[in-house]
Amino acid sequence: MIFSGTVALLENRDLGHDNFLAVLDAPEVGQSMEPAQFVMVRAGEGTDPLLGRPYSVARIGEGPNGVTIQLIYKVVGRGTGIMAGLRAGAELSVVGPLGQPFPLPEDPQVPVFLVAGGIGIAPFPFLSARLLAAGCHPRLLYGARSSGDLVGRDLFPPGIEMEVATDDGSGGHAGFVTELLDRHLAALDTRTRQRAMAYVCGPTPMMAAADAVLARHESRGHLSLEAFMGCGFGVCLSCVVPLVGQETGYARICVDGPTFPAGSIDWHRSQSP
Amino acid sequence: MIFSGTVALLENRDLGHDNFLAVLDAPEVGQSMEPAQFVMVRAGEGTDPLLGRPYSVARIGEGPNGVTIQLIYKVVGRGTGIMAGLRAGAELSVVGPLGQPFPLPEDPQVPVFLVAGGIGIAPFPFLSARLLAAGCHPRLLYGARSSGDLVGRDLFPPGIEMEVATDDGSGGHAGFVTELLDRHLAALDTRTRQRAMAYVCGPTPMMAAADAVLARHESRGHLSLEAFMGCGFGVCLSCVVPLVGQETGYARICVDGPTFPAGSIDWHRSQSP
Amino acid sequence: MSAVDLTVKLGPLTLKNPVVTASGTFGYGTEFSPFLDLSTLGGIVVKGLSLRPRRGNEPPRIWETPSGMLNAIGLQNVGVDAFLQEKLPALLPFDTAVLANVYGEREEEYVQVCERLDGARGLAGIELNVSCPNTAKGGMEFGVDPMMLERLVAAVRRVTSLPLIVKLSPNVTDIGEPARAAVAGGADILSLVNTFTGMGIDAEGRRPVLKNVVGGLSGPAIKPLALYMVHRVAAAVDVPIMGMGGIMNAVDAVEFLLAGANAVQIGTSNFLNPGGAATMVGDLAEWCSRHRIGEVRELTGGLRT
Amino acid sequence: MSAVDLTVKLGPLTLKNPVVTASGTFGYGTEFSPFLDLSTLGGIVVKGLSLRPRRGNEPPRIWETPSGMLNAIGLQNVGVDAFLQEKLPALLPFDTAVLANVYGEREEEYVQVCERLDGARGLAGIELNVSCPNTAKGGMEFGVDPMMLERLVAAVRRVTSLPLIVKLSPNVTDIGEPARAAVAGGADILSLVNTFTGMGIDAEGRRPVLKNVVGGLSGPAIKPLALYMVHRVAAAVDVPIMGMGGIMNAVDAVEFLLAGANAVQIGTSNFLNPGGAATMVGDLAEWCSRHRIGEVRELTGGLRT
Ligand SMILES: Cc1cc2nc3c(=O)[nH]c(=O)nc-3n(C[C@H](O)[C@H](O)[C@H](O)COP(=O)(O)OP(=O)(O)OC[C@H]3O[C@@H](n4cnc5c(N)ncnc54)[C@H](O)[C@@H]3O)c2cc1C
Ligand SMILES: Cc1cc2nc3c(=O)[nH]c(=O)nc-3n(C[C@H](O)[C@H](O)[C@H](O)COP(=O)(O)OP(=O)(O)OC[C@H]3O[C@@H](n4cnc5c(N)ncnc54)[C@H](O)[C@@H]3O)c2cc1C
Ligand SMILES: Cc1cc2nc3c(=O)[nH]c(=O)nc-3n(C[C@H](O)[C@H](O)[C@H](O)COP(=O)(O)O)c2cc1C
Ligand SMILES: Cc1cc2nc3c(=O)[nH]c(=O)nc-3n(C[C@H](O)[C@H](O)[C@H](O)COP(=O)(O)O)c2cc1C
Ligand code: FES
Ligand code: FES
Repeated sequence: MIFSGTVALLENRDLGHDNFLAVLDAPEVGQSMEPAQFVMVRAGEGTDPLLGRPYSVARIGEGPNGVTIQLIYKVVGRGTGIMAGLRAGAELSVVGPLGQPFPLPEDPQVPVFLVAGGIGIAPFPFLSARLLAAGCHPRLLYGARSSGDLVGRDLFPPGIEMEVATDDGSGGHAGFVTELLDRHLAALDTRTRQRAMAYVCGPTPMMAAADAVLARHESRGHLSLEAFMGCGFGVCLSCVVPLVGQETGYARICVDGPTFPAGSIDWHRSQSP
Repeated sequence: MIFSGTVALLENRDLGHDNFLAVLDAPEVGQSMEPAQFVMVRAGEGTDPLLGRPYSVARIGEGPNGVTIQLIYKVVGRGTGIMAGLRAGAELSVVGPLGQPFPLPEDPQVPVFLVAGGIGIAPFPFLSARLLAAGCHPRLLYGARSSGDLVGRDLFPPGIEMEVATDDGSGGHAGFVTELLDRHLAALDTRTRQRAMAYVCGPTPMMAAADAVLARHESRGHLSLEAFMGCGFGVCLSCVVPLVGQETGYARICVDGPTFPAGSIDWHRSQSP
Repeated sequence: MSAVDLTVKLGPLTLKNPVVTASGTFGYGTEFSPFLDLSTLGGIVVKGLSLRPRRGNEPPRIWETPSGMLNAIGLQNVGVDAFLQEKLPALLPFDTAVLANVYGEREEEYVQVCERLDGARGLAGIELNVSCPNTAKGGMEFGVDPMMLERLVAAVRRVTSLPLIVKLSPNVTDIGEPARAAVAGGADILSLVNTFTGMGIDAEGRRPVLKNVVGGLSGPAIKPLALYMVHRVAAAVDVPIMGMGGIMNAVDAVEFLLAGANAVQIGTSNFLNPGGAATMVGDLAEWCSRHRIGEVRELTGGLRT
Repeated sequence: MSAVDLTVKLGPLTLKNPVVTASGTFGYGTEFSPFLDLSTLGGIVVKGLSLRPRRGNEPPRIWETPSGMLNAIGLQNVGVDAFLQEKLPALLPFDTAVLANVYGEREEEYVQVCERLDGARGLAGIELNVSCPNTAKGGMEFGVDPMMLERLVAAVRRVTSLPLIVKLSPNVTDIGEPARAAVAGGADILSLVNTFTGMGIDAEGRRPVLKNVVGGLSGPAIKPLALYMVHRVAAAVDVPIMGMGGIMNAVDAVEFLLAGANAVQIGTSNFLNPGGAATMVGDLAEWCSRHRIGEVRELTGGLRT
């Protein structure tokens, strides 16, 4: 069974620059959750807004009734705005865990890169914890518009190497985070490069760029895609994306993804208006 | 000008039995407010619920930016439910002051009765303060279903005599509050009775009963009526009530009322379904 | 901001800006003086006027629905004569286009009301509310039968030279048909939409919530339906359009302009945000200047499809 | 609670309770197994089936609106053959009425799909989605032309003896007309409403929000309109009705029953509350027992007007 019901907000921490960390008392959701899986959340009363919003789970923590799930979210519209206004004690309606997780590398010795753009940082604290536990040594490449937007770095477990990039040069590499990925891969010998693994999450153009970098270096990777989702579990058929070699149909990001292997998205056909 | 805008909730105190006291930082509203005038309040984000809800002002208090307005409200549906969930700091949209106030007695020496049914207690702390200031000696007759529902008595200024009635006999007179009014008026001599003044606020059947009592004793009074209100300032034409002798039209409770002189409502034609 | 030209020309009617308040939601105008300066508005459509005063339906008359409201006011109004004597003169001091909304139960009633309105000092135009049940035709709405509608508009057209707006009912299979009929009858401008027929039920009481059983749905709930109808009418006819249905802010207004409207009307929003229409005028200018739009009329029909 | 009889009889179709999930919002049923026991439901209407698989429209396909949503999925579906081979057998273990929703671009396509469905093991009935554009008639919806509709229903009626539900389009002037036409054509049951035609606009991008430009509005926003239409159809025809449009909980369902429906369908609600339809079955029983109603069918048309 997938949990669907009401849970309590235990904490709603302001991370600055319109980003928040929400801690939910949701042991039924958290106990079987995997990195890059997500939950659909509805906040507020009434039927406007009507639909849930998808959020990755950023961390699994300890809570009064078992585990908590922790979400990092950025206020971009109505749903996130309402959520930001809630205090501890508020009730949220939650459905999850949903979607396909990031698969861990078979061989823990390969170079592992976590490539995050903006709020795409969300799934990586959780993934990092799992990677460390599996003996991997992930390196986080984290890009954002400006250094103030580089939130949530303190949510990572210790032992993760981090490099940052900012569009405005206010922190780390001045430029795109995909350029950092490109550099790192270029520095590897061919065999290592082909075994290297990148996990990518961020805005669509950044993911398309990362996908191109991975293809050029023949490296492996998984992308966690974004879409407006009506349901989150495969029935509304809203979150579709065309895959390479699948000219007659679409994959659903919510159930077939949100993670897809690098090289599988047909970026040409997927460009939305 | 009538204020229309956003104000901050300073306090939202649980009075028990689903009743709350909301303190709003609304000096523009409070400074010109009179007893039995009301405000239209919208709480929560989004367009569901869509319309404001009317609340009497129960007290004018001191606040950080001048006066505050204090509302006593009972959770009965969506709007009041959302309001009850808000914490200090939340923003509410408010329009007011609206409506016709209770007129004070010309002669402060006449007996003055405040007749409240349930949440109809709301306008009376404010009215009491004004009556005391005018040298009147009001007596509160307060009825409710059960003694736990007799909230807000501590919000009255000192010096108000109170008598209570409960439907279930759990406090004070076992029966209707209008029976208390009847008894008090009956105990007065004819001349005093005809000069006595009653202010009545409560559910519609209770107000119709009070109106009948006042008519029987030829006493004077003012009723503050209830209605679902679409706007609160006279334009949606939803809150209509037929007046005696006005066979071809309706009064609007929001602008012609909510206070009406005893004897003016055509209860026969006004019975809603 | 001052650089944005907000004037719009709708055939014979020029408005200083495209924000007009909708009939039945703005009283006779002056009720809103405590909340805004009427002179900031592009126009005001007053409550629907009938030949004689009408007391309206018995209450309950309105009901709140998800993101909307149902109303069955029953066209309570002071009648055309009292309007001309008391209400219209009170609006003379304001620099805004006053439009009279007209209601009739028979064609003759529309004609008679419009005859009286024609030439009234301070009146900028007439809007026909054709969502009224035609008592002579068994209660069928004027607005849903194209032939009946064309005849009605032509009859009114003969008695007035004021700019003539026909307000379309959305309760039709294809709103293009009444739109064409109204234009054929001589309408200068079309306004749409009026309310959608709906109903509320009180499960506990097992009763309709409105005394009148059915009512008209308005508010944000209908915005997607209204936008579509404006888009469709803009494609069907060549006259200017006033679009409405659930507009709550300047961005909503921009959406209607993009869909093909030349001006917008603000209805239900006035109830919950009585100063809102005036705020929208400023916000619209600000939106335009932020998007480097020098003249608001550039937005009309500017949808990239 | 156990005392309440929830069974409802809709002509040839008997349901264990009146709660049915609506087409296009419940996949092929088994997608909801993680959330509820399908056997608790009165019935399931599967995603609209066409003769051949359809990939549907390009995204964006849905858009949220105030208390509603627009969709233009474009009837993406596996096609009738895959449904019969893969989807229908998976539903055999469940004690619920499985209803196939059928889509066609021409009359022959409807007939062919229904021929294949007729007699399929485990299929309790067929629902015709007549809100489809008729490609042979220039894209006009089957459901808006009574003559075309009657002909279509009669053609399907000839090829199947399964209970036949016709799902009416609300985009008409008077829904009584297609209702009568569907009954004349041989419909056993009417279901209503399908979605209302609407549109969303992205002001910033000056674009329609849906790739398809127009879409269908569903959700609580349309509930008052749907309730009215059910009330009207119940007065117009004598066949059983499945009511729908914005039902989110058992009280909403009771409202539709009171308006004249014999059963209800739950659509958009399934997206945000995937276990909700099952919850409603229990809540409905509880509502009935609290109101001393022994048989849920007593509620049908039980409005005191
Ligand atoms: C699998 C997944 C995981 C995610 N994880 C996170 C996370 O952990 N943290 C986080 O902050 N965000 C995350 N997101 C993004 C998050 O879901 C969105 O930011 C959120 O839905 C915004 O909701 P809102 O109501 O605040 O914004 P909205 O008001 O819905 O609008 C935000 C933007 O979306 C557009 N939009 C609105 N409705 C639609 C529609 N129907 N179709 C297309 N576009 C539309 C708007 O135009 C606007 O640009 C994730 C998304 C996915 C798919
Ligand atoms: C002048 C005035 C002053 C008031 N002062 C106070 C006060 O100080 N404190 C206080 O607690 N209350 C006060 N009220 C009552 C208060 O306005 C209502 O309790 C409040 O509106 C309920 O809102 P809600 O959203 O919680 O309930 P709702 O969800 O709106 O429902 C509450 C009840 O109203 C019915 N209802 C809902 N919509 C409609 C409609 N359109 N038409 C008819 N009936 C409808 C419902 O069926 C239900 O029985 C006052 C009312 C008036 C008119
Ligand atoms: C309470 C109320 C009364 C109305 N009265 C009239 C009227 O007298 N004449 C008319 O043409 N339209 C009338 N309307 C319709 C509005 O002018 C407008 O067309 C409709 O409400 C849609 O716009 P909105 O969603 O912005 O409210 C009325 C609407 C409401 C809500
Ligand atoms: C995403 C989506 C897809 C739909 N697909 C179909 C369909 O294939 N066939 C059909 O007859 N109705 C379809 N509908 C309409 C619903 O079955 C239902 O009639 C409508 O949504 C109104 O009910 P609701 O407000 O409860 O959603 C669809 C609705 C939605 C929201
Ligand atoms: S979000 Fe509904 S199918 Fe993916
Ligand atoms: S509440 Fe609108 S007229 Fe009284």
